[in-house]
Amino acid sequence: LNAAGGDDGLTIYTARDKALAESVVKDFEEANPEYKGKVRLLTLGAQEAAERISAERGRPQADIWWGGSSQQLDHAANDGVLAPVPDQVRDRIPERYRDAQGRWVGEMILAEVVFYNDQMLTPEQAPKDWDDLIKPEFKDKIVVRDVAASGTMRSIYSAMISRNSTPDDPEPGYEWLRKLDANTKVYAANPTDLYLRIQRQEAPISVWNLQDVMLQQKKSGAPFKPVATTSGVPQLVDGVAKVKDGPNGAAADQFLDFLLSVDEQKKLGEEYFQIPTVEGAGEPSWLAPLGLHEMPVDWELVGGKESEWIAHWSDRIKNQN
Amino acid sequence: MIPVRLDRVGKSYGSAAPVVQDIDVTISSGEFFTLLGPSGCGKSTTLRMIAGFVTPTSGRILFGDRDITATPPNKRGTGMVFQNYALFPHYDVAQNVAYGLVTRKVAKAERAERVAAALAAVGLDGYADRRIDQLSGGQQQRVALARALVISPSVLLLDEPLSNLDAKLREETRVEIRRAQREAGITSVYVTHDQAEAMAMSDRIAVLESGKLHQVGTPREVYHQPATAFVAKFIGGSNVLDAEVVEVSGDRAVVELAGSGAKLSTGGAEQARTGERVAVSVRPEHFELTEPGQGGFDAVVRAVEFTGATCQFELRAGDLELSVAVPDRPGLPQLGDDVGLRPDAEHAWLVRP
Amino acid sequence: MIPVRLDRVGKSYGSAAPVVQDIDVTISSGEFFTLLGPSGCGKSTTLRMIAGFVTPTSGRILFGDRDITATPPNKRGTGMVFQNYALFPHYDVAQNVAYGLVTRKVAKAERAERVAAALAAVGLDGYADRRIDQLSGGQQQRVALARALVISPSVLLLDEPLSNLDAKLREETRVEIRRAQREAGITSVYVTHDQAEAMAMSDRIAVLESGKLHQVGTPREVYHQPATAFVAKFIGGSNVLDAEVVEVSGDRAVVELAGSGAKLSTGGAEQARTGERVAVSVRPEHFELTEPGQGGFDAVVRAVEFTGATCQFELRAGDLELSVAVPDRPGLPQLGDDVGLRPDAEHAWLVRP
Amino acid sequence: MSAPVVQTRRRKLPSPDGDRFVYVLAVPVVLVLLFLVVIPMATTAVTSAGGNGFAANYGSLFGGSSGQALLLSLVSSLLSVFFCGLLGTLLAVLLHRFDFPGRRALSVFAVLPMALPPLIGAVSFVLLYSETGILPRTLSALLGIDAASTSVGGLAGVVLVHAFTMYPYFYLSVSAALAGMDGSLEEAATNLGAGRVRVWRTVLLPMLTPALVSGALLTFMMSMASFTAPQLYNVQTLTMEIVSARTSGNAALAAAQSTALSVVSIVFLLSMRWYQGRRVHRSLSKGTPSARRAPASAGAKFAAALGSLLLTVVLLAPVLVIVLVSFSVDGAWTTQVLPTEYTLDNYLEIFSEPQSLLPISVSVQTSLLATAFAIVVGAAAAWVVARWRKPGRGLLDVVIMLPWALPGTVIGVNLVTAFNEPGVGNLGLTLVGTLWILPVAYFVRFVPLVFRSTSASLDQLDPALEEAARNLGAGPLRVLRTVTLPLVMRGVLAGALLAFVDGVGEYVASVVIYPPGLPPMSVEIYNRIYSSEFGTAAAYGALQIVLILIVLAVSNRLGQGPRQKRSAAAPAVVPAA
Ligand SMILES: Nc1ncnc2c1ncn2[C@@H]1O[C@H](COP(=O)(O)OP(=O)(O)OP(=O)(O)O)[C@@H](O)[C@H]1O
Ligand SMILES: Nc1ncnc2c1ncn2[C@@H]1O[C@H](COP(=O)(O)OP(=O)(O)OP(=O)(O)O)[C@@H](O)[C@H]1O
Ligand SMILES: [Mg+2]
Ligand SMILES: [Mg+2]
Repeated sequence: LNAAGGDDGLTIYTARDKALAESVVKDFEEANPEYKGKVRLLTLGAQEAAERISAERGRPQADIWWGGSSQQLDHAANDGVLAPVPDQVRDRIPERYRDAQGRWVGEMILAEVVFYNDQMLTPEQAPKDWDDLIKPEFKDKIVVRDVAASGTMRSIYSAMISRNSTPDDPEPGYEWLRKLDANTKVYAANPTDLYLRIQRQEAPISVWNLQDVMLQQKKSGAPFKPVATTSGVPQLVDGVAKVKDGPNGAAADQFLDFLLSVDEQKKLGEEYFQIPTVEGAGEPSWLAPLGLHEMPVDWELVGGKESEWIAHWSDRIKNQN
Repeated sequence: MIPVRLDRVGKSYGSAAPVVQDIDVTISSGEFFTLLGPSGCGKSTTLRMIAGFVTPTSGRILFGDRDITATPPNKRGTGMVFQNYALFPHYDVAQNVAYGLVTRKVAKAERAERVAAALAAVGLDGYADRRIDQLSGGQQQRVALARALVISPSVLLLDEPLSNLDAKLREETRVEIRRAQREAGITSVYVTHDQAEAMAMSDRIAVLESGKLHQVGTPREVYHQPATAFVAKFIGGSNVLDAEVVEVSGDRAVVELAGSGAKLSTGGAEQARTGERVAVSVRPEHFELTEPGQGGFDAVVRAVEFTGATCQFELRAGDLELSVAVPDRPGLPQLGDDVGLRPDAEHAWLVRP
Repeated sequence: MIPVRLDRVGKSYGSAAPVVQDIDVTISSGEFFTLLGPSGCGKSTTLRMIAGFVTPTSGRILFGDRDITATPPNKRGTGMVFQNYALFPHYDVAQNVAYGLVTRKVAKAERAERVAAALAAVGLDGYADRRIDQLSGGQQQRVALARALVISPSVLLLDEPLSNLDAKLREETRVEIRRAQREAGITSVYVTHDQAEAMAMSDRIAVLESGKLHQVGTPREVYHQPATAFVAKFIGGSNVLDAEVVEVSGDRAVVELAGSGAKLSTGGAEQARTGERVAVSVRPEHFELTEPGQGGFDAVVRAVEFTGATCQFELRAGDLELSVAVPDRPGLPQLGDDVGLRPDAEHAWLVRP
Repeated sequence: MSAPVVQTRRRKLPSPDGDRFVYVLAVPVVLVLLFLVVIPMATTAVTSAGGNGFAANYGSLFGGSSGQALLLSLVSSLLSVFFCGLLGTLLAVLLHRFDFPGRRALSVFAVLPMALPPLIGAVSFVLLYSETGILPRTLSALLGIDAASTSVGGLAGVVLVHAFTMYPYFYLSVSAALAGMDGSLEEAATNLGAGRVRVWRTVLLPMLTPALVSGALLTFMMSMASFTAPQLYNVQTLTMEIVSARTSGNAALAAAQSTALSVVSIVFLLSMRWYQGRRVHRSLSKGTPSARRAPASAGAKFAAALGSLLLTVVLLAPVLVIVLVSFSVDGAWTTQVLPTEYTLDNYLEIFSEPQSLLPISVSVQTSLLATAFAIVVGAAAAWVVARWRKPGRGLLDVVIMLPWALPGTVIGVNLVTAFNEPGVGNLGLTLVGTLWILPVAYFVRFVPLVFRSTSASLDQLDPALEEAARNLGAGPLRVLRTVTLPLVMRGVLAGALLAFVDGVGEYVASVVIYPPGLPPMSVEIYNRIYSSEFGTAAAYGALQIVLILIVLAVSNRLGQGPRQKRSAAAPAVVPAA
């Protein structure tokens, strides 16, 4: 039982897929041989990463927090546990995809999509838009990853509320979710549970982020098919940040520089279905055929109201229709 | 009112020597029957076989005509006082005593009454609400007794129920047991180490040794006409003296004591033959102490013990070790004194060695 | 070889009446001291206070000059036989007995030897490897005794160590205890319910009742010169008769018995005054049975009990209940017979009522 | 109490009918707990006053959704206690009161479900009992019953998962208690005319109270703090609210809710303590009680064998599903009752990676270390609490149990906060970032298991045995070593077993504290699940199960050991010097 790690290594807390993270680290080490074998990856959920970094604030252990929603990253930034990323890295990211002060930057765009099991539904039978989800014909045809404990789901549901409501009156949005709840057959406990239930044909339709849907399809051959919803797909930002006073700030800068380089992002885009935020990385080749377009969402409003809305949904709507 | 019959009952644990062997005895209904024997001779085991906690490895047990060898304990209707009390620690005194009444569905009012009466009978009125761990050893034993008595079982099994009580209480409780037993005609099997108690209470006594039955008889028979040397020695610590039969007439014989050569007339000689080597039992209180040379033979005092009403003397006459008890009075011989001894021929008894 | 002093020791649980009150007694070194008293009178509590398991609520306990009231039990050097044995169930017989020797760091070879000797002394040779739960009650008790004896403690505390043994074994073990105790000069405190045993073994006896000390004295003193009516009744079941002092001369007095009007000369009258209402103790064996009208007063036989060497009679004379013991012999009176009674003035003793 | 002048000095000694040693031993125990439990956990209470403020945070608990969630938590926990008690006690009785061929093996497998790895365990319940699960599909295939009507969900599902995973808390403690039971009590009851049912109701179960209380406490607190099962079945318990509050960034509300959770658990603890303390549960029989040698009929034995076999198989089902998944091809099992394609690839993948056995070694080592420490402190604390004769022992009990009443994440976060920077509260120890933090967390979290189960055994022990040993000259430590410990060993072992197994499976706290590069097994399984390597995750799970199976078999041997050794006759064998 000896203490792990030395002084000159780089510690990354990541909520990314383990294989993805490992491949990036491998590339990084190849590009920067002085870090060979010195990068320590610690895989955990985004929420756990947030809590861990916050708890370690007195003597930070991590250099990089890689993978978190803009809300989580904002919260941490306001909590004072994040340091600004190097300017040249920040400048690669369009302003809308990062913190204004550069305390975190978006690494990729997470498109939130409706998808279905194409062994159960033909493309004709499948819903075409978000509003189709609340139609009576899809009663008990929908599985949803439980909302309150998932950053992704919170964002999707909040987006749905904001889409259907005015800023002062969320009631139409609630009404929409009420109908969705009525159509929802079961809430899955976690993503794995969600994939399993759809694969095992408990219900054909769900909503989730595009990257995971595509990864499932590619890696385990899951029969998942995303829908190009007519009203578009809400787009979230998933980011990366540098931990304030981390053990090895210089290495952190180097890593961020590498990660957010055009080449690396292109590669991730092709192999891991990421939609890069970095200017110049372009769109990955698989994206265009899906025919997605962004749904306009007032993320500012959503960020402020999310807690209230989701709490209301948990208390008043979930499982009650 | 049910006779209990042990039909050649035996019990052994594993491959070791049996702890109970071939016990064959019938206890009549309403009889007060006592098992007497040294520690470890199988008394508790026998009792536990009757109660149904130990399954005999051979033989049968019958209540009346019914073979109950395979009947579960709760269907046998016996009441037992356990040697280790086995009180329910999570119940208080009254609840312990009431237990058997509850299983018998006795109405609440009657139950309370009977519990109170049983506690009073063992001198524990006022202790009804006590926790068991707040009782002294003797008090616990009395709760165990009350718990068995209160249900008026058809067969009562008592495993040294008075061992931790003082003489006075023991006597009172003894009377109480006898009264309850007589009133309800309960067939009782009693285990005790106190011979006076066994003598006083029993209709019949069975003497056991190493799981074997030596004698079954009334207290007087067992005391005055022991069947074996073991019984003679065990009951009342009789002196068993080696002897040779010199002359037989009817049920009496004249024997010559080995060692001292003194002659003695004894009873119990129905089957004796002249010249046979036998043993003669003479009880400690059936000697008279005389001046040296005036008794049947002489002896020297090796130990004196005062036990209240009587004085116990350990004497040596040649090779013989004798114990003698005489009423306590001033002027008794002292340690080292020479004395004369006169055995009471009336009470001498011939036994198998 | 250490005297034990109880200096006004008391113990109470919560707010209830104290279970031991103000006991003040000194047990000399090497003395064999017995606590006698009815069940629940506080004997075990007293013993446990000496051993250090119960902390007195008042008073001090001294071993020699050393106040050990606050000394932890393992530093007191006492050996105790627990009333409930407290054998270690996870050790076999030999391991149980060896325990105290191991704590005393006795070498292995010597340990084995002493364990074997101790087991032999209580008649358990051959049981060394037995598990405790495979022993009979009496065998367990003997293991407990061996365990305490083997360490030759400086103070030996025995809480009814023989209650589950038969008379013969009890006597043998008694001798064994006495021998060990004398050899090593062990100060012993003994609790027993068997009065004969107490009489036979003790140098001195303390009689307790409800936690109070009634008398401390040699067996003969306690027996023949009881200090209180309780002692007289408790020890040997004496008849305590109400009487009025008629005449005093020295330590003797003539009293008139209440009810019968019979006159009797008694001892123990140092402090008696003429006309005082007193009580007189006459032991059951200090009556002579005569033909009706020939004794001091007449009585009718209400119960007869055969107890071996003697016969116990329960008699009624007017309002008086008397118990009388006479040697068993043919021709004794029967239930319902009228008899005459002659108290033995020599042994009558005046007691505080 | 009158105290003459001479006694004044002695009166200062704090020993009413007991021994100072209790208080001497209490010092290190209390220090360890203060240092590892009290100070770190105090953070939660402090945090709970932040955010919207103390009043608002706690006020929300008395109504609205949090209040309802609390109620739901309470109901599901009580139901879980009931069903776990039923299952665990029944199994313990079947396996320990009857002797039949295969009993030993069954008694090893009976505890195995405890080894169910947390996340994957939840999945296996879905695979078994959800609408698409094996059971409903089988029923629908065989009997044509609609799968939806036989699937389990909601509160019933939560209770099902809890019952299946937490019954060992009862099973182990009841087994230990049954072994130490005075058989003559049962005999006395039957002799007084009580039938089997009444004997159980009036004598055996009441005498098992300490064991049942121990199981009930552990189960109740565990259910209160359980998150996986409510999430799996969407039951809005307080833990769900806590996660939701945390996800929305309201740490103060989460802390307040966690505190409320533990307050409920502590109230339950105190009431159970009171209940248990009302009566005596150790045999007061004279002499050494012998276990009942139940002369069971062949029929009863057969029924017991069959019953325990069935029960064990049912309980083992989730474990078997994991093994099944580990041999099946990812994604190939969709609408079939059972997988159709099998493969060894999942295992080959694990064994071909050089690093893949590291998590196993991390988990085993840290859990072992934590268990060893938990045995020492837990057993010592149990003894101290049992023999404590002064006020304050309830408090001590609460302090030890507290970590069990809090959600694992809270423990993890608190430990990180406490041992991150050198400071007064941690004596300058910084454990964060080192592997040491894992054993510390496992210790803190699982010492209650050893403590409770030892307490239950101690309640059965006659203090006169300790007195006898003291009287024979043994010092307090020797008494503990030679008398107390051997006699409560079953309880200690049961607790240690639980601690070790739970340590190997611990995820929620581990993930917040594990050092980079050294993931414990549970984290590794989680990672693999999230990278969609479901098959290898199951294979990992299966490895963990096998590991724990080995541990169970070994400890089962250990538990039986002393009795067998005895037959090897040694003249004048003596207790360890
Ligand atoms: N924990 C307790 N709380 C209250 N009273 C108690 C407690 N323990 C014992 N007693 C009472 O104290 C008294 C003395 O008990 P102790 O055990 O000393 O009696 P004893 O003389 O040894 O009796 P025995 O001959 O029956 O063993 C008894 O009346 C008993 O009921
Ligand atoms: N489980 C057992 N295995 C082997 N032997 C046993 C077992 N139980 C009892 N014994 C032996 O059986 C014999 C008879 O025991 P039992 O209890 O019947 O004796 P007892 O006559 O009641 O003696 P005591 O007067 O000492 O109580 C004893 O020698 C005892 O050692
Ligand atoms: Mg017996
Ligand atoms: Mg006592």
